[in-house]
Amino acid sequence: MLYGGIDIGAQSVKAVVFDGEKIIGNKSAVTEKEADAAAKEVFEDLLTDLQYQAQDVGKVFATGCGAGEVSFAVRKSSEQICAARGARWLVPTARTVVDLGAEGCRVMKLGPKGTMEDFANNVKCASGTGSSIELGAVYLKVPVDQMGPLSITADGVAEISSTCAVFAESVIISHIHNGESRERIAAGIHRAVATRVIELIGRVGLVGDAVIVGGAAMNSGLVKALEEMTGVSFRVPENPRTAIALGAAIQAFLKRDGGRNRKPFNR
Amino acid sequence: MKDTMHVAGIDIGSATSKAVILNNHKVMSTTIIETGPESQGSAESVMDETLRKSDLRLEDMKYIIATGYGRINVPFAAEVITEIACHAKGVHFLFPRARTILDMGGQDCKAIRIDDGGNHVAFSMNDKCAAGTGRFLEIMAGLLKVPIDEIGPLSLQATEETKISNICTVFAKSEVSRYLRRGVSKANIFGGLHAATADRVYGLLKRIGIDADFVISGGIAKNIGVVKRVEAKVDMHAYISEEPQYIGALGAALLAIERTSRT
Amino acid sequence: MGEQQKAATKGSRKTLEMARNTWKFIRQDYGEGHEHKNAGKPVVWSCALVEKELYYSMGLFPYYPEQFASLCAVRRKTKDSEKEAVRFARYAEQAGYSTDLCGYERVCTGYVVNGDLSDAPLGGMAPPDMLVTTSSVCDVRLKWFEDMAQRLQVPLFTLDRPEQVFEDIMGHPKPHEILYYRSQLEDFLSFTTEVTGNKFDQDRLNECMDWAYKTNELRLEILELRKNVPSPMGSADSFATMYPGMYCSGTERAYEFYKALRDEVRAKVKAGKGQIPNERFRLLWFGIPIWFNMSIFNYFEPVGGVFAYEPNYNPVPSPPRNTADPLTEMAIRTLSIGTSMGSRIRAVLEQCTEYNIVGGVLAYLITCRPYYLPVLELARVLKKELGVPSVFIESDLVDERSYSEAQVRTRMDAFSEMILKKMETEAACQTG
Amino acid sequence: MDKIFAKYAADRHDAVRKWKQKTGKRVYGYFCCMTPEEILYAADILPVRITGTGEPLEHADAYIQSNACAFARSCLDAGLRGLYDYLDGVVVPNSCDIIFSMEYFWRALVPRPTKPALIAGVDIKPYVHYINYPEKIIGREVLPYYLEILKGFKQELERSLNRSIPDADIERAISVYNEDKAQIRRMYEMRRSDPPALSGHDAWQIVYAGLLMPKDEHAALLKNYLDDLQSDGQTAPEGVRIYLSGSAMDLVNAGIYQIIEDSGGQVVSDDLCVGTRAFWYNLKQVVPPLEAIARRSLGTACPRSTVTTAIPENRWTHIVNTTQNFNIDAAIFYVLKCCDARLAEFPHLRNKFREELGIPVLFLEGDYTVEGLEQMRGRVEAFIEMIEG
Ligand SMILES: Nc1ncnc2c1ncn2[C@@H]1O[C@H](COP(=O)(O)OP(=O)(O)O)[C@@H](O)[C@H]1O
Ligand SMILES: Nc1ncnc2c1ncn2[C@@H]1O[C@H](COP(=O)(O)OP(=O)(O)O)[C@@H](O)[C@H]1O
Ligand code: SF4
Ligand code: SF4
Ligand code: SF4
Repeated sequence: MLYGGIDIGAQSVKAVVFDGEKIIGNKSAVTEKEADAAAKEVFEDLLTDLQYQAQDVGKVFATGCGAGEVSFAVRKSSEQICAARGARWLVPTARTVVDLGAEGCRVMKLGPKGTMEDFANNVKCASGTGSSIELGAVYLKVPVDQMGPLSITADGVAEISSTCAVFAESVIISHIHNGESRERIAAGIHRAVATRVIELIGRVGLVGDAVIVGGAAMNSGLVKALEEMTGVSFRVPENPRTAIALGAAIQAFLKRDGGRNRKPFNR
Repeated sequence: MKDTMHVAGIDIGSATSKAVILNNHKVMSTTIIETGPESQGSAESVMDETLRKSDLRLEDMKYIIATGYGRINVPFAAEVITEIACHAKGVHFLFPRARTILDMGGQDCKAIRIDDGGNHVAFSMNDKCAAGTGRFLEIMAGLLKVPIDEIGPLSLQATEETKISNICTVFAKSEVSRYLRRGVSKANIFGGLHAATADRVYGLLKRIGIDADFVISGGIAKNIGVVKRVEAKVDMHAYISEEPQYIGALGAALLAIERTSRT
Repeated sequence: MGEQQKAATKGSRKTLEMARNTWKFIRQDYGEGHEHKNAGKPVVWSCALVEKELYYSMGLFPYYPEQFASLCAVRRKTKDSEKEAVRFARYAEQAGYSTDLCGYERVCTGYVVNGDLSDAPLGGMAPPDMLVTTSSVCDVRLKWFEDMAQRLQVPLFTLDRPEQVFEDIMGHPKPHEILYYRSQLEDFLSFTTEVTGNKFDQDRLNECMDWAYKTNELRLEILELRKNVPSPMGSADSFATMYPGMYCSGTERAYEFYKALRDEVRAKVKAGKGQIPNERFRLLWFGIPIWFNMSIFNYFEPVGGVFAYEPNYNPVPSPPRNTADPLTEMAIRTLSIGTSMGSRIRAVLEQCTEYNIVGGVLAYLITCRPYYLPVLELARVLKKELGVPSVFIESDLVDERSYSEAQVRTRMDAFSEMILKKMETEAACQTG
Repeated sequence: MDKIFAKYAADRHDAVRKWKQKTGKRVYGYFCCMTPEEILYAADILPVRITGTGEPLEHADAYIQSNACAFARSCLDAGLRGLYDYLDGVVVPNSCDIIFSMEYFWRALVPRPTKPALIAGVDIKPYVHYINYPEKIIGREVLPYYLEILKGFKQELERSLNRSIPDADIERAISVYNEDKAQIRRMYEMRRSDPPALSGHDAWQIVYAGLLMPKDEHAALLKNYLDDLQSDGQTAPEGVRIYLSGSAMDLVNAGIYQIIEDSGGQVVSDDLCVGTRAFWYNLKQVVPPLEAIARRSLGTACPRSTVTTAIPENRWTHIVNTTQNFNIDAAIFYVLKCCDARLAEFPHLRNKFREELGIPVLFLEGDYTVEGLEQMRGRVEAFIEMIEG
C-alpha cells in the first residue's frame, strides 16, 4: 500500500508518495492555482512520473496553509507535526527541527524517541522567513538560488538592522549606495533572517542533532549563518523542501487505521 | 530686495525625489524622479533637471534646503530641515486655513497639526512596520498587475470591501493572492486594502486631534481610494493640491526664502 | 523613518564635576558589596523603591537590580560584542519571557537564568541572601522579584505599598494605611533577623534616618537651585548624580556627596553659569532615561535647548523626624506620595510652570507601564493647560534593539524646529 | 436553553437598560472579580462587569498608548463612546497597573451621567470608586487593613446613595451569591466526566452571563439548565482535555474556545477570572459579612496577589487540584499582550506544569482581535495533534 502527503505552502506545493518504509517519489512545484487544483495537479504529475494510478494510493494526508481545501486528502495534519515526522525520518537522530518556508518559520523540539515535545513559530511578521531572503534577492538582482553561493564568498557582513522584511529594502539600498559588496549584503540578509530563526530556536531550546528543512534549507548561506551564530552544525537532508510533505505521508501511514484521535478534524 | 531671488527646495523621499525652484514665491520649475539606489545621485539629477528647465545654474541659487529621508545626502544644500516642517510650510502656503495635515509617502506616514503661521505644533508618525504605507499599496499594485495610478479609482468600484486580516505586507500579499485565485474581484480586493490603509492612518490622525481644514499631501494624496476613505473616517473634506508630491520640496523652498530674507 | 542606523551609544556630556564623580562611587559600591559578601555578611537585592535606611541599619548590603540593568545597558563584554543588556535580555526571552516585558526585568532575569552571577559588568551583583521588593508603581517588579527569588532559591520579602490616589503629588495617608505599612516594616525587620541573625537597633535606624533626612534636605535645596535661569544643572547631571540619593540614602557618604554637589550648583548659580553658554529654551524629560543613549540629553544644546527638569528620582519633602517611632515616620513618608496617574500628571504640570518649561520630551517606554500609560494624556494636558507641546520617544529603557536612531532624530529635529518657530513668533508678537 | 445566556451576553447593554427601566434600580460597572459585589447588591445595585467590544477603537487611542492591554483600552473606548452611559457608578479595584489607571481615565474622560456633589472640594457622590485591594494576601495586618478599605467603600457608597446598607442585607446578598456559585460549581463538576456534559464554550458563556445579570436570576436559570442537562444525559463532543489559563476573557477572547474545540480539544477547567477564580471561593456565613467578603478575596487564587513565592501556595494548590480532578491532558495559556503580571509569571508556571505535573503547555500571546485569534488556529491544531500523538 502507498501513502500520500501533500504540503500546500505559501509559495509551492509539494507531494510525496511513501510506502511505509521508503520514499517512492517526491515533487514540488510553484503554482498559482487554487489549493485543491494545485494539489491535484502536483500529485497527479507525481503519480504519472512514478507510473502509478490514483487507486494505488491509500490514504493521503495534507498539511500547510491550504490543507483544509484538498478534497482528496482524508485528513489534515499540522505543519509542525509533519515537519517533525519528515525530518526525523530523514535524519533518525534529529532532536531539533527547523522548518523555514516562504512565510513560515517553525522550530520543533523532539524527545529522544522522536515525539514532538514543543514547538515555536513566527507570528504575524514575515521578517525571518524565506520571503525576506526573496525580497533581498530582488534588490540585489540575483535569483534566489544564487543567494547562498553569493553570500558564502563574502569577506564580511553588511548588517541589516531593520526588523521589517519590507523596510529592509531601504537599508539594502543604502548599503549598495555606500559601496558594500553584494556578497556582504547577501550575508547580512542571511544573518538577519538567522537572528530571527535563532530567537525561535531559543524558545524551545537547542538539543541534540539539529536539522533544517523547508525551501530555505536549500540556501547554503542561510545554513552557514545559522551554524556560525549557534556554533552547532545543521543537517540538511536531501530534498529538504519536500520533507514536510513526507511527514504528511508518514502521518497517513501511521494513522492508516484511524489513529488514536479523539475527534476527527472537521474542517 | 532684488527683483530676482532664486531658491530651491529638494525633497529626497524613499520613493521619489522632488525639487522646486522659486523666484520670490513664484514657482519657476519642478521635477520629480524616482529615488535611485543612491540618494546623492538622485539629488544631483533632480536638481540638474530642475535647473535646466528654468535655465539656471546651481550658483544662481541663493539658498537650498533639503528635506526627506535622504536629506543628509544632499551635498549642495545649505541646510536640512525635517519633512514635517516642510510639509507644514508647503501646505500652509497653498491652504492658509489648513490645520491638520496627513502626509503619506512611500515609507512613512505622518499626521501633522499646524498653527495659523504654518508651524507644526504636534505630529505623530507610523511605527517600524510597512503595514499600511505607500509601499504596501505599491507592492499590492505590482502583485495584482494594476498601474499604481489606477488602484484608487478601482478600489472605489468595490461592491464589497474584502477584509484583509493580515497587517504584514508580506502576509497580506499571499492573502491577496488567495482571494484572487478564489475569483474575488480586484476592485473588492483593492477596496479592502485601501480600507485597511485608511484605518491605520486614521489612528495616527486621532492621536493629534483633527481640526478643519484638513489637507492630504504626499504621493498617496493622488490615490483617490485612500483619500475618499480617510475623508469618510474623519468626516471632513480633504483639500489636495494639484501636485501633492511636491509639497515637501515646495515647503523647503519657502523656508529657504525665509532664511534669505532674514539675513 | 526608512533607514535605521545602529543606535549610537554615547554617554551624555555632563556639566558638573560631581556628575563625573558618580561613576567612581558606583564602582566602589559594587566592590564593597563583594567584600561585604566575602566577609560572610548578608547581601540583599532590592527593588529601588524600598526604604534604604532599613538595609543600612540592619547591616545588609543592598544591590538594586534596576540599577544593575542600567549598568548593563552601557557595558559590553568585549569591544565587539553586543551590549550586556541585550545579551541578558536574549537569555530571558529564550526562557519564555515576553519581549514586551520591562527591559529591567528581562535583563536581570536573563542574568539570573544565565547561572553565573559573576559573568557581568563589575563582576555582577554579589549573590543575595535575600530579596526585597514592593508592590508599588508596577506589577512587574512584584512578579519579577518573586520569580528571581524562586530561581535563586533565596527568601523574599514583599512590602505591599497601597497605591495612593491624591489630588496632588503629596497627600495625607489614612491611619489604617499607616498601620498596615508600618506592620510590614516591622515584619521586614523580624524577617531579616530570621534570615541573617542581625538584630534591629532603633538607634542605628534613627542615625540612618537622620542622614537620609539631611540628605533629602540637600537634594530639595538642589532642586530649588535648579529652577534658576540659566539652568545650572540639567537632567543629564541629575540622572548621573541620582545614584547616591536613590541607592545609598541613609549613609554619611551620600550626604557628603550631595553637600559637594549642592555647593557646586550654588557656585554656578552665583556665577550666573548655566549648563550651556546661551540657553534659549528649557525642556522637560518625562520618564526613565534611555540608558544606552544618554547623549540625547545634549541633543538640543546646539540650538540652545536644555533639559531643565525631570520628575524621576527627585526628592519630595519628608515629614519631620520622629525618633521615638521611626517606623511610623517612615510609613508616613512613603505613603504621602501619590502614585495614581492623576497625582503624577498634576505634579508634572505644576513643576513645568516652576521650571519655565516650554516643551516636553516624553520617553514613551514601550515596556514600562507606569511610563507609557500616562504619556498621551500628559501631552494632552500639558498642551491644553500650559500650551506646552511634547514629542514622544519610543524605546525600551535598556534594550537598544527597540530603538530607532533615525526615527528619533527626525522627531527631535521636527520638535526643535517647532519650538524655535514658536519662540520666534512669540518674540515677534511682543516686539511688534 | 443556554441560548438565554448567549442572548443575554450578546445584548447586554439593552438587557441592562431594560432591567433598569423595569426595576428603577441603579447599575454600577466594575472591572475585576475582586469587587465586593455583595455590598453593591445589598444596596439594590446591579453590579455588571465592564468588558470591551473588540470593535476598532474610536476615542481611546487619543488618551492611552497602544501598548496598554487591548482589553482595557477597548473597555475605556466603550466608556468614551457612551456604551456604558447607563451606569450610575464605576468601581475600580487596584487589580493591575492598567486597571488602576482606569481610576484616572474613567474619572477624567468618560462623560458621567450623574452630577458631582461637592462639599469642601470633596465629591460625596463620586462616579468612580477606587478600592485599594492589598496585593499581599497574608500578613499580620492584611485582614484588618482590607476590612477598613471595605468599610470605607461601604461608607462612600452609603454617602452617595444617601442610605445605609445594613449587615443583614449584605448577608442576604451573600447567600444569593453563594447559591449562584454553588450552581456554577455544580456545572464544573459536570465537566469532570469524559466527555464533559457541556462544552467549554457553553460553560464560559454561562459564567460570563452571570457577570452581567442579577445573580438570583442567573442562579435560577442555571439550576434549570443543569437539571435538564442531567436528565437528558447529553454530552459535549469528546476531545483532548484542556486547561485554559489566561487574561481577561470576554466575548472577543472567548473565540479561543471555539478554536480549541474545532481543533479537537475541549476546555474542561480553567484559571480565569471569568471562570474558576470568580466562584471557587464560597463566602462563609458565620463571620461578619464584610469579613467574609475580605476573606474571600484574600483567599482567591489570583495571579496579581503575592505571598513571596512566584506562584502563591493557594494558587498552585488550586491549579494542582483542578488539573488532577479534571483529568487534564494539556494546558493552553492565552495571555493578552502586555498583561505584565501574567507574562512575567508564565515561564515559571510553565516549567512547573511541565516538570511537576507532566502537563504540556502551549503559550499564545493574544491581541484581543478576531484576526489575531484566527492566526492562532494553526498553533492550537499543532498542539492538540501533538498531544494526540
Ligand atoms: N533553489 C533555492 N535555493 C535557495 N532557497 C530557495 C530555493 N528555492 C526556494 N528557496 C527559498 O525557500 C522559500 C520557499 O520555501 P517553501 O518551503 O517552498 O515555502 P512554502 O512551504 O511556504 O511554500 C523561498 O522563500 C526561498 O527563500
Ligand atoms: N498616481 C498615483 N496614484 C496613486 N498613488 C500614487 C500615485 N503616485 C504615487 N502614489 C503613491 O505615493 C507613494 C510615494 O509617495 P511619495 O510622497 O513620493 O513618497 P516619498 O516622499 O516617501 O518618496 C507611493 O508609494 C504610491 O503608493
Ligand atoms: S514589520 Fe514588516 S515584515 Fe513585519 S509585519 Fe510589518 S510589514 Fe510585515
Ligand atoms: S516596568 Fe517600569 S516601573 Fe516597573 S520595574 Fe520596569 S522600569 Fe520599573
Ligand atoms: S488583561 Fe491583564 S493587563 Fe489587561 S486589564 Fe486584565 S490583568 Fe490588566
